[in-house]
Amino acid sequence: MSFLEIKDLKVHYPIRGGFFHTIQDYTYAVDGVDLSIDEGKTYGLIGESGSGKTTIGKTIVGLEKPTSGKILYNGQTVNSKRARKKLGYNKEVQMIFQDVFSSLDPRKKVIDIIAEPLRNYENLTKEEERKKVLELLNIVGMPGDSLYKYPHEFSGGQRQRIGIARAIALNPKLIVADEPVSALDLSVQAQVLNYLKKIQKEFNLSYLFISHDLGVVKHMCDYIYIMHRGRFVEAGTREDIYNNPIHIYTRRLIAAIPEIDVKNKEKYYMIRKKVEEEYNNYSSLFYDEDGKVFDLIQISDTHYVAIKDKEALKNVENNIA
Amino acid sequence: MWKTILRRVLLMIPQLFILSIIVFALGKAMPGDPFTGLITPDMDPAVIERLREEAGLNDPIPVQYKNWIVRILRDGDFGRSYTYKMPVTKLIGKRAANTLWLSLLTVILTYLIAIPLGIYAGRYNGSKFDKAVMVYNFISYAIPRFILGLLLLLFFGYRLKWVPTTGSVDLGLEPGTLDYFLSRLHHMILPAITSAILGTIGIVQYLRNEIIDAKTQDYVKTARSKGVPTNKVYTHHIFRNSLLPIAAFFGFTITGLLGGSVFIETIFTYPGMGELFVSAISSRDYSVINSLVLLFGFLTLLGSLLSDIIMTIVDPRIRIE
Amino acid sequence: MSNLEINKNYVTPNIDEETLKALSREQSFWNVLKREFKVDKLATACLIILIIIFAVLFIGSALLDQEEVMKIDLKYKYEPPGDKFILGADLGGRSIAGQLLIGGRNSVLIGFAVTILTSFIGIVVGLITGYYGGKVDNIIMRICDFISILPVTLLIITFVVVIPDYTMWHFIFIMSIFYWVGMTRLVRSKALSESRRDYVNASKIMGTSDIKIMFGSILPNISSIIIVDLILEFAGNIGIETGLSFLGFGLPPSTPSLGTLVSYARTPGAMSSKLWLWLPASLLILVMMLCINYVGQAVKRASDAKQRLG
Amino acid sequence: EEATAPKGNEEEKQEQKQSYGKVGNIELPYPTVVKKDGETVGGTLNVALIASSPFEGIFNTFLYENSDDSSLMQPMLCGFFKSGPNLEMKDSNCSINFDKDRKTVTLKINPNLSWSDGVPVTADDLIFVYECIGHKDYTGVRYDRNYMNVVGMEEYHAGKADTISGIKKIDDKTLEVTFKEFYPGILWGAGIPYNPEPKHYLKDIPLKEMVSHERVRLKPLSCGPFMVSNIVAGESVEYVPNPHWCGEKPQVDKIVIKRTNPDTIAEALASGVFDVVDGISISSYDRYKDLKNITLLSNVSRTYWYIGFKLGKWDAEKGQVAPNPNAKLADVKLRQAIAYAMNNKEVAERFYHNLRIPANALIDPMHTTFWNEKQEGYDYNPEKAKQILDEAGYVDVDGDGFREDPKGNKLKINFLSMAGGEIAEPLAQFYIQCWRDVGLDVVLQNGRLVEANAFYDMIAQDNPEIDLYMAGWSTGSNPDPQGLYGRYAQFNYTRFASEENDRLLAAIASEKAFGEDGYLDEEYLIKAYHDWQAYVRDQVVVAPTFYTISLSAINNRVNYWDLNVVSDWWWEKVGLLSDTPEIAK
Amino acid sequence: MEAEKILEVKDLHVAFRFQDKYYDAVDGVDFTLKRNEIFAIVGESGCGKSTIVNSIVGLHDKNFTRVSGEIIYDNANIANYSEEEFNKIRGRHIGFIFQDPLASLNPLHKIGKQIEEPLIYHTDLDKNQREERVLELLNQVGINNPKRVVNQFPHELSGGMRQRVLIAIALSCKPNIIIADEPTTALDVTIQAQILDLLTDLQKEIDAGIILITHDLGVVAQMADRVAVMYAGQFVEVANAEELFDNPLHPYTRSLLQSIPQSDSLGKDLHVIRGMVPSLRNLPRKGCRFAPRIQWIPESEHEENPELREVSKGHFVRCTCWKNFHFEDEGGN
Ligand SMILES: Nc1ncnc2c1ncn2[C@@H]1O[C@H](COP(=O)(O)OP(=O)(O)OP(=O)(O)O)[C@@H](O)[C@H]1O
Ligand SMILES: Nc1ncnc2c1ncn2[C@@H]1O[C@H](COP(=O)(O)OP(=O)(O)OP(=O)(O)O)[C@@H](O)[C@H]1O
Ligand SMILES: [Mg+2]
Ligand SMILES: [Mg+2]
Ligand code: NI
Repeated sequence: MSFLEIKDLKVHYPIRGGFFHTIQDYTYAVDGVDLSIDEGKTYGLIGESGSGKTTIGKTIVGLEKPTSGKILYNGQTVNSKRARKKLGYNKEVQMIFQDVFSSLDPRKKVIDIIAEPLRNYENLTKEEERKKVLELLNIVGMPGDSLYKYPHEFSGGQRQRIGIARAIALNPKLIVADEPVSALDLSVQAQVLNYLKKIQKEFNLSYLFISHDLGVVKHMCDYIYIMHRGRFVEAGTREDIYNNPIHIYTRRLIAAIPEIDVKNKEKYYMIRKKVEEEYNNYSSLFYDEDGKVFDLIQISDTHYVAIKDKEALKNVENNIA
Repeated sequence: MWKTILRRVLLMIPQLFILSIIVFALGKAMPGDPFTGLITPDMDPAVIERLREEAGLNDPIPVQYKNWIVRILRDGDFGRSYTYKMPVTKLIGKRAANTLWLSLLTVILTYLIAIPLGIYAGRYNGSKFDKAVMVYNFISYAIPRFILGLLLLLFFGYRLKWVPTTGSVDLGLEPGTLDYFLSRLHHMILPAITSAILGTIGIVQYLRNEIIDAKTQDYVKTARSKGVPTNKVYTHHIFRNSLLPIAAFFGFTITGLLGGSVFIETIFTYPGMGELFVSAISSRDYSVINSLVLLFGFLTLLGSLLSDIIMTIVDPRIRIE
Repeated sequence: MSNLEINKNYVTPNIDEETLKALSREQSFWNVLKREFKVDKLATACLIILIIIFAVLFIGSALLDQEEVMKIDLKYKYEPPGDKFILGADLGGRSIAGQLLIGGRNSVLIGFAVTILTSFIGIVVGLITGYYGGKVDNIIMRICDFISILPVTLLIITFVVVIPDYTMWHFIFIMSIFYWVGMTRLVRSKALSESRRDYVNASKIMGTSDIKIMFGSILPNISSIIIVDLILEFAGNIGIETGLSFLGFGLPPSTPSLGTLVSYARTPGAMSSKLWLWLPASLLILVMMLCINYVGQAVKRASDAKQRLG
Repeated sequence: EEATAPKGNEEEKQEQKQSYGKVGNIELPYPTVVKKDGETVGGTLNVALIASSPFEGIFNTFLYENSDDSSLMQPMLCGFFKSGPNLEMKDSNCSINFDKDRKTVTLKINPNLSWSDGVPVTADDLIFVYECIGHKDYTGVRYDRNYMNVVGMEEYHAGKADTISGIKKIDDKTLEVTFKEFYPGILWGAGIPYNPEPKHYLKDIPLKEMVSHERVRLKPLSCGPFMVSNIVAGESVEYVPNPHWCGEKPQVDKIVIKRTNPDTIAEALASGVFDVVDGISISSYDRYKDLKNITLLSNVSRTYWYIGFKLGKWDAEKGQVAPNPNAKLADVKLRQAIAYAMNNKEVAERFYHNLRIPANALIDPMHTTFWNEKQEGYDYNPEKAKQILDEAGYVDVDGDGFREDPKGNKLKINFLSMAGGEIAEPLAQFYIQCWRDVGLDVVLQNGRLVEANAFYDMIAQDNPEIDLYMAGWSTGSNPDPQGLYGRYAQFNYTRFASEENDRLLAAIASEKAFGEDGYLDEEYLIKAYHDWQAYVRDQVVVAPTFYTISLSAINNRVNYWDLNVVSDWWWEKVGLLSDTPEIAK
Repeated sequence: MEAEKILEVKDLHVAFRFQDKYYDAVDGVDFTLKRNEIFAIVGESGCGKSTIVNSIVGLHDKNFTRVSGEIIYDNANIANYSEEEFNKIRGRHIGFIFQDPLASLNPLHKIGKQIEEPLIYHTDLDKNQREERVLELLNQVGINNPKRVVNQFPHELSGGMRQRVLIAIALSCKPNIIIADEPTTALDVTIQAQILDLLTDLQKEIDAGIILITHDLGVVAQMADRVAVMYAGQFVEVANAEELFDNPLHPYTRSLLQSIPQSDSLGKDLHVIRGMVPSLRNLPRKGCRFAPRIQWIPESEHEENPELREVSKGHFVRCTCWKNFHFEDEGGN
């Protein structure tokens, strides 16, 4: 049951230049994507830097205006600020930011940070509010004495957990997690990922999990979208993507994962070289002359890939997979 | 780039236009008129009345404004100075040349003083030299311009007789000859030094901070890691980057000097624009006031344009297309 | 999912309110500032000197009767410092010391008022343009540009001439009209970058109103820079009318000020042989500026974690 | 040579008296003349022009307006006329004859006088001046009622005539001018050009462009001892002897006049930068008065200062003043009290080093004969002021320390004073204190001094707030007060008028001023002037405060300098006794 | 055949000054680097990795840093060389690649000039030769149109290109040692793979030893010959890459490996190391530094003054706690 649907979303940023900052051209940050989100599921969004992942996330929570396309929440458009307000949309969709540190107001204490959404939507007394904040801290495994500390007194992982506590304060249905762990060390990353999973189970949350680390995405997500140049190049379940990647870009991504397997070092090296070659050889099947990604074609119940046509698909299946 | 410069220049027109209205209205709001100063017992009041009539001062103010602006636009005629009995353009032209020369020399001296001071203070920050520079900075900040000017004039002009005490050039020299040029320089040097000493304050401070800042930049580390000799690291990597904001302020520095010229010119009896401005105000020499204000406004606009252009030239990150 | 359920799973941990408060105080700006002053003896000394100066100026001038001080007594024209007048007397036989107190107070008041007024306008306008950006920013910045091409001297002189009952407050007001632009520019540039930070985005997502974000989140975050600038501007504004006094368009003479006193230096001969006329005021300005500046530096360090000494 | 005009016995006496340092009963602090024997060495005479802004540099006697330019032209002028003891016109390089009955003036130019290009000065050069002033394109200030008084001038101005009918060239060197009315002002040169201008040199320049033409600005001709050799516009002028000068050969090789700033003049004198500083400002007096390398000269000037009372308004329709009998200060007793309350003596002594002299009348002491030195002024007498006020019913009824008017209404008097110089402000405060001491509630209008233009604007517009104001007049060579106190005078800023005043002023301007010889009847005029002085003293139309003594500083190497009005001195007589200026130790 | 040792670090201590006290950020590090070897240092952020390499090329601010111990390069101890002495080594014998390619390039200089700079100071090449060499280098690092790139400014290049430029700079004088401080952290995976492969290729060409710093164990596995695991200013385990990943001994190494999301961890919680990395000023100076984070291991299991000991050939471990280490949820034995 999708409660959130995104239809043909496009976000184009003007490139301004010159003295007057007039619009010279557009960055096609997001250029026509469809996405639907069910309750309690995690959706992965992977792609290279600058492919438009954050932009999608921001548009969903309402920080960016779509250039065209629709965002439907329970069937109703929430493109405008007013509509979002009316539907209580902002309560339901929250975000965890890529740059943890900058997403916490350095001048506010933890209690004020976590209580901010509560103050906006719920009329709690000071006492109730503090209790609630403590509960939230508890959920993300932070000690109670964090309450009156400032963000800079915490480690990266702890900060990220504060961000999570804030995001879940209003019991949202969806959290857009924009690279929540890519700035963190391994051990801390594990911590945060564990909490995200735990909370999901408890609150039946959905995540839109943005990352470029395929290992992490694999660990977290049920359904994965691969993004390139503002469009989806492949979408499917975890198994679809990892076991049967079709699109050359996906394949390249997977090949680039540094595996912890010292003995087969050479083998991986060869694979990378091979995929690289493939990428160069077959790109015309996956990108048109302008380098634009083709539309998605369904190849199984859950698996979609952006390819020129069915014929090309066969060609690819025979030659590569 | 030329196109944008042209556009910027065009944008000046409405700004100057509004400025012209404001300054005209203000001029008229000042009590008295250019002929108030003629009042003596010998003077026939009818003559003053006649002069007022001839000058159009008895017309309604909007009509006066219209006449003035039309004459400027149609004939390029900025009117005549009542006091100096000559076309304003000619009068201001001479004075402006004086002020601009003085400003130019001041700028050169300012940079000659400020840059080494700022650089050494920044490079060896915390050293005795740095502290001395800071003290110098404060003292020159607190000393009003005219006190410094008078002190220098009394000492170098009258006591030591190293420099002339009045005027801009010696008598009987042909413009264009070397002697003429040297004489001008001789007359300008003390006022320019005075101005420069005061002008260095901001620059020294700024440069020092910039250099301290630049020292910790990653690219400086890169340069060091390349084995670039320390002095070269400073000259090639730190200075240039630190000078950037100062270069950007160059345009403003010039206009700032024009604005501050009145004190220096008054003390050194140096006939320039600033001094002309103040005396024009006290004699209500409208056409001079108006034209000077427009000129100042224009130069300020030009200064900021110049700053922008310099900025784009020295900083490749900013592009004008 | 209700709140009740959360309660079941997670028991509120017991914590001591007082320790928490203590913890929170530890890192507050004031504490950091205190520590900064503790380390920086020079700044502390400056602060003390400043406090003393201000106290003397304000208490002293309150005790003095301005009319009495400004009373002409030709017997004491240019009386050098001595028994009758500690710091000597001016052309009208008026005590320089008295004028220094009153003038110092006036100048400090002017500096303070101008700083406050310009900053107030500057902060509000700067925050709005920086936060909203786009068209709002464009329009306001054009207005700022325009104000900066106005010939301030002329306009001030004109106002001085045009306003009939010209007092210190007019002066403050006029100055403020022109000088808010600088602060606006500063606040705008900071607000511009600050409002792109994710914590602002976070607040937006959580439905916090724009006004609250501007004044509750962005302002506190840029406050340290503003405070530093305020302090330095204050130092600059103390001597703000010296130049105008020099040209004869400063404050009305019934309002003594440091500017007027410093301008006495122009009296022929005062420069070398009647030092008492202008030197005390000049020194007062210098000392105040120096002190304010060092205090400002300490504040600056406190506000920038990278530069902290303590 | 016979260039200088003959002088009467009387004048010689006058000169002697002045050189001893006394004008009327005013003791001059310094001599008026310095004259030293000794060989002169040529050299360059450095003269200061004290001016706060660059000079305009219009070297033309009918176009210039500014006194700086007038100073700059001095070495180039030939002393076309000389001044009598009352500054009236006397023969010099041009002799002048008044014919009261024919209403003509005959001017006869010294036949040896010629321009610096060798062309002789002729009557045409004077006609040229008339024609320029009367020309319809003339935008200067000299086309006034005095010139319109020349027969045919207005027709010429209107373009109805090609020549001015009242001007007749008798021969190359002689000119006769006929006036419509022949009033005493003509004795002081009303409607007579003080100097010729070289017609041959300027006639081809359209009048409109003349003022900015280089022949006026940069390369003027001279008929005096010196001529301009170099000019740096607005800054300095260099003069060399005029080879065609008809008088004595100048003693210096060069004169340089340089504009300088008043602030540093004492240092300039001490360091010998200037040999001559005329009209040196009083504010540096302390600094230069004891310099050993200079000599100070002094003389009275044509200035007097006063406290004015606003007594009415200007009625523009009728073109006359309209006194207001209900003006706050309409009561003459009140005005007397105000006058008595002012301690001018102390001001003169303390503020002005006695270089200002408490004034007793409205004629300046330079017009020595007309000025009634014996007239009693309102000397400082606060007791008398109080007594007068008490008698007139101005008493403090509500106990606030200030007097109310006879009806018991509050009496708050606004005092308007002009800004300028560092003395202005304490001076105004001092007067206010004086008045407050006798119980009059005087306050500074607007709480501050008013900038000069605004001041005159407010005074001229009869700003209703003004009750009292402080101002000064620098009178013209003609002492006739008509233009300042007459009923039809716009400059009568107090707006005082009375029939008696009209009558007394008319007496001064009456034809009776011409004596038997067609020249001025001194006895008659003295009486007329004294009568008027007494009347305005009694009425306290204004309360005169000071006369001014002007000072000049001369370096000890200068051999001859003379501040007397009636004197033989001219620029060619100035010499230098050494090559280098004397410098203060 | 034993490869030639090109760098030897012995008992290196690097201390930073806070107020008036110095705190060791690197606390007794020893290692050697051999020709043609890739030596990786892994560890959490802040454990002192960069501090080590910065002291090898003398990039620390001498006013705030104290370096002691020996860094032997070319038979000389360079640890306390002056800036001038370092300048002879840096760029010529040791190349350095930084983490943030944008910040590490001077924004005002053209790419060509920046690559050329070390050649000016370290070689006798004339201008033309230098230009040729620059183009050659750009070719080597896989930039397609070097002629154009030399005239571009850093901001005009993509992140991957910039990193290549940095590599070109580091390689310009064919150094013996290349230090790569997290060269790919700022890049995404595909670019990362390209850059790392490039680095390996080039290394082989010039026979250099590489010190590679990273916190990505995957990168280590794919690149390194030998690995040092660092914790709180000390090496806790040093071994050949294969050995380390096959047979990790130190509790910290094992915990790290455990916390990587892997196929078999699907559906399970990831392993988390309890507690936090102590900050520099609160570092325990005595005892096993990792002990606070594995509190279920009794204190007696740790050494009092833990040292790095060779447990098998080429495999060093600090402290004895590894012998009895088990994960918390595994239960003791
Ligand atoms: N506010 C903006 N104005 C203009 N362009 C923008 C803006 N935000 C993003 N872009 C551009 O849009 C494109 C997509 O950016 P986005 O941040 O969505 O990428 P991303 O996939 O999240 O990358 P990363 O992995 O680096 O976070 C980029 O080319 C970026 O430069
Ligand atoms: N210049 C310095 N002054 C003071 N302390 C420093 C300085 N540089 C580093 N430190 C401290 O030394 C410790 C080690 O820092 P270092 O940069 O070597 O860590 P790192 O392992 O490279 O971490 P990262 O992976 O984040 O780069 C840290 O605690 C750091 O805060
Ligand atoms: Mg992103
Ligand atoms: Mg590091
Ligand atoms: Ni241990």
